[in-house]
Amino acid sequence: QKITVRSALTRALNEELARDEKVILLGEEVANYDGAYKVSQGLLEKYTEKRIIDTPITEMGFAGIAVGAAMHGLRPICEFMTFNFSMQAIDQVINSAAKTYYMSAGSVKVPIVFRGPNGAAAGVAAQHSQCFAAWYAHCPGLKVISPYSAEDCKGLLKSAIRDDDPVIFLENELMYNVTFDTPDECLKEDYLIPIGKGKIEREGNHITLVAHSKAVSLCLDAAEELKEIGIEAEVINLRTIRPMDSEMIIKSVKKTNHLVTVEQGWPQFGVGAEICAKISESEAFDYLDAPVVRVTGADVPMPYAKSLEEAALPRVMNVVNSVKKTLNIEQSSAAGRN
Amino acid sequence: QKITVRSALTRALNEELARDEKVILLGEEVANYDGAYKVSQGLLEKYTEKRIIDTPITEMGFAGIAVGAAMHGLRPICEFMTFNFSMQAIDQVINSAAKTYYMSAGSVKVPIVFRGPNGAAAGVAAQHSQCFAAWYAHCPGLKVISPYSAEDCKGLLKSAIRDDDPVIFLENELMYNVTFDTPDECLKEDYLIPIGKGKIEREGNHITLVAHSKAVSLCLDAAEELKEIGIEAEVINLRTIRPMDSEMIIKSVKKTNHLVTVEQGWPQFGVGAEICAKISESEAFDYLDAPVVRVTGADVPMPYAKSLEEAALPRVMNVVNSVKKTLNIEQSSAAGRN
Amino acid sequence: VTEAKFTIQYPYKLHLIEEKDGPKLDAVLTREEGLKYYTEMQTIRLMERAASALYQEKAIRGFCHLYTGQEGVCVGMSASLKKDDAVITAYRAHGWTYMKGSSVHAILSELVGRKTGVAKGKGGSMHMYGDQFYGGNGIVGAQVPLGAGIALSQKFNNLPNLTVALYGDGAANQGQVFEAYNIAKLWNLPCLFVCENNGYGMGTSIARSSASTSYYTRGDYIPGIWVDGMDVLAVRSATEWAGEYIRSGKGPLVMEAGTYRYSGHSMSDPGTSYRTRSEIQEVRNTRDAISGFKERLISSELATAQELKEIDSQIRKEIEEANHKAKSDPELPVEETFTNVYSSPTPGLEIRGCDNFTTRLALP
Amino acid sequence: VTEAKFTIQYPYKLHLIEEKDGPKLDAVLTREEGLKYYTEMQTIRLMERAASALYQEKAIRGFCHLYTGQEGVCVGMSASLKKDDAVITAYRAHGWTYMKGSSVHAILSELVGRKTGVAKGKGGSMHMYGDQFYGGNGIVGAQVPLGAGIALSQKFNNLPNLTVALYGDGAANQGQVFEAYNIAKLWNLPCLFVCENNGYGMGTSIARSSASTSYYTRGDYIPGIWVDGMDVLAVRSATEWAGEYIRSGKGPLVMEAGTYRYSGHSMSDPGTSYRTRSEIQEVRNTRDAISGFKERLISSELATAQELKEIDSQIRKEIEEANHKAKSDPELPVEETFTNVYSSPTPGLEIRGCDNFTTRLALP
Ligand SMILES: Cc1ncc(C[n+]2csc(CCOP(=O)(O)OP(=O)(O)O)c2C)c(N)n1
Ligand SMILES: Cc1ncc(C[n+]2csc(CCOP(=O)(O)OP(=O)(O)O)c2C)c(N)n1
Ligand SMILES: [Mg+2]
Ligand SMILES: [Mg+2]
Repeated sequence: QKITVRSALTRALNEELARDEKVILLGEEVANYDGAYKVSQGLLEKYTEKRIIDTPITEMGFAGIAVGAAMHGLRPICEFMTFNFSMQAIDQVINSAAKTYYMSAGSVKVPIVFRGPNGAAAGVAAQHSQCFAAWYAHCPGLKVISPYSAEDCKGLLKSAIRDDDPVIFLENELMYNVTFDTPDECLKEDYLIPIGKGKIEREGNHITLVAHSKAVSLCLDAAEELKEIGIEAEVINLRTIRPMDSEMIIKSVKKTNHLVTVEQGWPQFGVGAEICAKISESEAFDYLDAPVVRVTGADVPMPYAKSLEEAALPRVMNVVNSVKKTLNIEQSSAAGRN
Repeated sequence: QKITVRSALTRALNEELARDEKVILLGEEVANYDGAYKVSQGLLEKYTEKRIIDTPITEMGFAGIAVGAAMHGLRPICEFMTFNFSMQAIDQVINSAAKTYYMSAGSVKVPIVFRGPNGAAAGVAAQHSQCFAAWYAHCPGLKVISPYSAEDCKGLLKSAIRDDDPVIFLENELMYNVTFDTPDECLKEDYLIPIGKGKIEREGNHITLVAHSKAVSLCLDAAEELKEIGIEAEVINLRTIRPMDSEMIIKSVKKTNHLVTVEQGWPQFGVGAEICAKISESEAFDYLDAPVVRVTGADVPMPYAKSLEEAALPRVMNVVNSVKKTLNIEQSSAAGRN
Repeated sequence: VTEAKFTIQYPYKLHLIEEKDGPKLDAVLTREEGLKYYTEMQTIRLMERAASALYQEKAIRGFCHLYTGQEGVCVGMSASLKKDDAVITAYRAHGWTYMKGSSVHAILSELVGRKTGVAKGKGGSMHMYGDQFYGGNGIVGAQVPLGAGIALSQKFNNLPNLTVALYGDGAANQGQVFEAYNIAKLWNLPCLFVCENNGYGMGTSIARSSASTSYYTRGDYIPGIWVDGMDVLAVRSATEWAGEYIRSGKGPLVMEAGTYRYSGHSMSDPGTSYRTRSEIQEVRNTRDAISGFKERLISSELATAQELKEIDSQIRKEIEEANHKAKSDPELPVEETFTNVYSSPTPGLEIRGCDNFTTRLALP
Repeated sequence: VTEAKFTIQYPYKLHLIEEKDGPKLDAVLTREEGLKYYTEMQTIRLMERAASALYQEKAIRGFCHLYTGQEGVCVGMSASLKKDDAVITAYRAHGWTYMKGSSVHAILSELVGRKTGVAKGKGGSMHMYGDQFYGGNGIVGAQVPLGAGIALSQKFNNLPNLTVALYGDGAANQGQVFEAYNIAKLWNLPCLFVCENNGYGMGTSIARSSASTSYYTRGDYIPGIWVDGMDVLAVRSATEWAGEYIRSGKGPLVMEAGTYRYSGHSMSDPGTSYRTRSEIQEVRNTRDAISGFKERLISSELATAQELKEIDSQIRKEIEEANHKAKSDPELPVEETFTNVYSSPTPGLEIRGCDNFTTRLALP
């Protein structure tokens, strides 16, 4: 069945709202407006304003309220219109949500999901394009999910909502309209994807590409291109950033002996860095025939102009070139170009 | 001359306040109370309340005000009583301070320093112990300094205040009272340490230890212990986290062929991860005789109880054991113990 | 006729200010001023129309928030502000960018991301700057403490200036606004907080976002004034009064300007699911800042319909030219992606591109 | 005598409430109640004295914020709250932890980091929890939205309960407090916002932190009440009235309790550089909650001085025992550093210790 990422998210929300009446959805424009990106379409009508709740534009306040409600036993899904705005509320996410179970030695649970689009959209410039995967994944107490496909969204959002710990669920605006051919099985109500497990989106023997969110499609496109020159890339969709499925990466690297990480966020202290370190510290290190390299967004705030924005985001070319370098294959003349 | 880290900071503030009347210091308790940790002792008296300014406990508000003042030409030093509280203001730090110069294509400068104690203190539990080095260093537009010694504090805080870009200056409460024998030269008014350069605190040939802030002392202690079994560790004090002095690390690794990173913050997506990745992507990789490993804080929110807190923070033992593993030297029976 | 006197239609509402101390209800308008305000308001409206068209033809990317309907506020206020007074606003910034001195061309060029834009195409619709104009800020509420900070610097330097910090009715609930109020009052900052109440924050009406919709009173201990934002003369008078108050050292004020936005929240919002078309039409017919002012100019004989028509076509022409020019201007060279990250990069700093083999020297 | 009637000394101040609708000025106190309140206040005071001593002997680490001086607030409020009403406060939490049902032993044990502590030694002074007691929160202001969220859940579940969200005079300026006010009013949440005004936020007096020090009016559109926090009976009456108001579905209230802290802000603050010793002494002599109440009990003959003395020594004894027991209790085993990170860890999850060779299975 062909469904969009948006629809997968809406279905997941709908099913979990139906399943457990302690689940509520709150955020800016989630109710009357059906969500700024229409992810909560139709939910207000079905679940009434008691459970689908529009908030004022006060992230610190409503995120704190959501966390408090979770402490008291509700299971809130707190939408940030985009994760950029979660910075206003990040103290509540980290200090109140992530740390309370520990500080209370297990007596206060915080079953909450923070969700919304993360990372770069198109033409929205520096303040609306930040990727928060590495920031949140740095923090113990949180689980951090960054889905790629419709299947991921459906199976993982449901798992997130049922989870008893605070979960950060990083969507991608540019993926909402993307359609995925999704097995019927994945659309069943009891289909869950376990948090903490990656997925091999494509098998290959020559090199491993690890990515999350939209960057997975970049890897798949690169793999197609690489196939033409006889390189079979294995593409791992991380799905969860914390806890990360290092086993899957390690296993793959043991097979392919080469690794390139791919993400849209900033390079330094990002997701790729952690993967490098994990590999360095694992038995996979000895299997590496070349050092791990990263493909990432450029190390700049996001510019608005189209050609600059393009230069600030990773393209297939960056992946292909990095793979070639890693495999020590002569670079095309495009190499090093922006 | 023996001076404490606190005194080095106070002197730096005093000299820069004297040098440039556009410099102001604002934050909670910085004026009348001389600073919660007495870092601004005596400054109110000398520079009056026009320039040493107590604020209400409203981090988002006063940080935003400081950034606005910087945009208009003042050079504010904005103190966070501890960096934990900077989370309330982090949107202003990232979206307003770090990105504006870029968004305005160079027309609006933001010469501001955000400073205060960062990371774990003693017995202050989960909400007051977070290290923000990796978070801030993830973000282009910021410069991030994490000094270790009195000399570092003096020379780098002065450079930070004179810098035209937003600088994050991460102090450490447990270091304030620590005394360093400091060359007279470093105490001169025109002594500056360049941002972006590390310092070799101890030379050695067998292994490189890279650390920042208090963790540098851990490395120096470990180096002493290692010396006894014939291992000469080179200890690099990073001083600046962004931009990082990778050249210095690379050069050292080329010599020692071994690297252990040491920090007090959380392990995943931390400073050590970025160093691993930088090495992996550099020519130093080929010089490594063993994979890089990290010594870090434990991957947990900080517990209060003493023995648990000890287990959550890296000790000399962790460094020594990691070095031994890296050098493939038999572990003492202490290995793996907590 | 070279001068006429008008009485404001909707009286000011005052908070902690006695009526006798408030602004006067009559305003004298010269012909010159009248033509100027008319031209300014009309320029902004037609510039936004051009922006709308550019967005439709996909020349503008991302978000684009039009100021259409709110022209009376920025034109009326600017009439009473001094050139060196500072202004800071949110993402609905085109009108204010124009009033703070940028040309229509520079604005449209920014909208289409060209190097001749106010921010050379790096900022886009939401991030425009100018002389004593501090943006163009995309995060709801953040510009308010920033504005108070600019005022702190003005006061520090003993300047005779004030800062106007603008925010919407939705933003008015942001905690940092209250933090800024508190500090501005404690420190007696020359800050004019201005809530442009256009009835909605995105799809949420004021009644659903705000427990009190009397935004001019929400500074609590800060005196406030409500002014009809659709009456450019009332706005001018209120701002003049506010300027005198603040410049005399009395500290901050809160001003609420009652206004309306005709378009959707941004170009991607049709703007009709949360309000009726007739509501929009009603405002257009009865309160529109430009038609109202036009009528006043004509009925008072400060100008003739013909004159105004000519002004209109002159503006149209200028905007057409600016539009054309903007579209044919180039984007910045791609290397400029890597400039302006730091104003003083550390020596030799290389900025990493999207892979390990693409780095550039950091340039200020 | 088994019952006596008292009139409050400092009348309530009301905001958006008519005097006739406010709480009554007289309170009837039974002997039993009197002894209970006295015992509770005295227990808290002496427990804090023990805490202070433990800190001096370095058995308590880090921060330790004493509640000494403010006992009238938590005891008076608790007298009118229902057992299942929720409470959330900041780091100055010992008194409230006790009133929400934890023993002195569990509190002192937490203070010294032992496994018998309310949070098994993981939380320490600032992070204590209990039945319908949500901490013990270390970040100034954060507990206020959290409290409103608890109230949201109470309302969602149609519980007959309310939430008390407490904050200091310094915290009262935090933006998120105003965001919580706005939402609580819009959504009509059963939330009682309580500002414990003890005159200082750390070293900053209210006049230097707050543009308005009438904290009970700062909810603007939310009705408010000021009560003498040093008068346990006034606090009890005000809380009873507030409870009725809120439980009847009228929405949130703001209560300011005027009180004082005798100690420094935390144990490391001598507390004398920003106020005079005579100011402290004056409060102790003229407004102290416990001595005032003691006098009332004696003069009304609800109790004799001798009885109260006996209670005192009984409390002393109990605290001494609790203290002794706490100090001899063990800390958690060190492996517990790695538990409670997640309540439902993913299967097989290993948590990393301080190096790559030290990992532990994650346990809930
Ligand atoms: C902190 C934050 N939250 C959410 C948004 C998304 N957003 C942009 S504009 C807007 C509505 C603001 O309404 P208002 O303040 O009334 O201003 P107006 O758009 O009417 O001019 C929202 C929710 C944002 N930019 N920043
Ligand atoms: C966001 C934040 N900023 C600063 C601090 C440091 N701090 C802890 S308590 C305190 C003073 C709070 O005063 P008040 O709200 O009056 O409460 P009181 O201590 O008087 O009970 C400060 C500044 C903090 N914990 N959190
Ligand atoms: Mg609006
Ligand atoms: Mg206080």
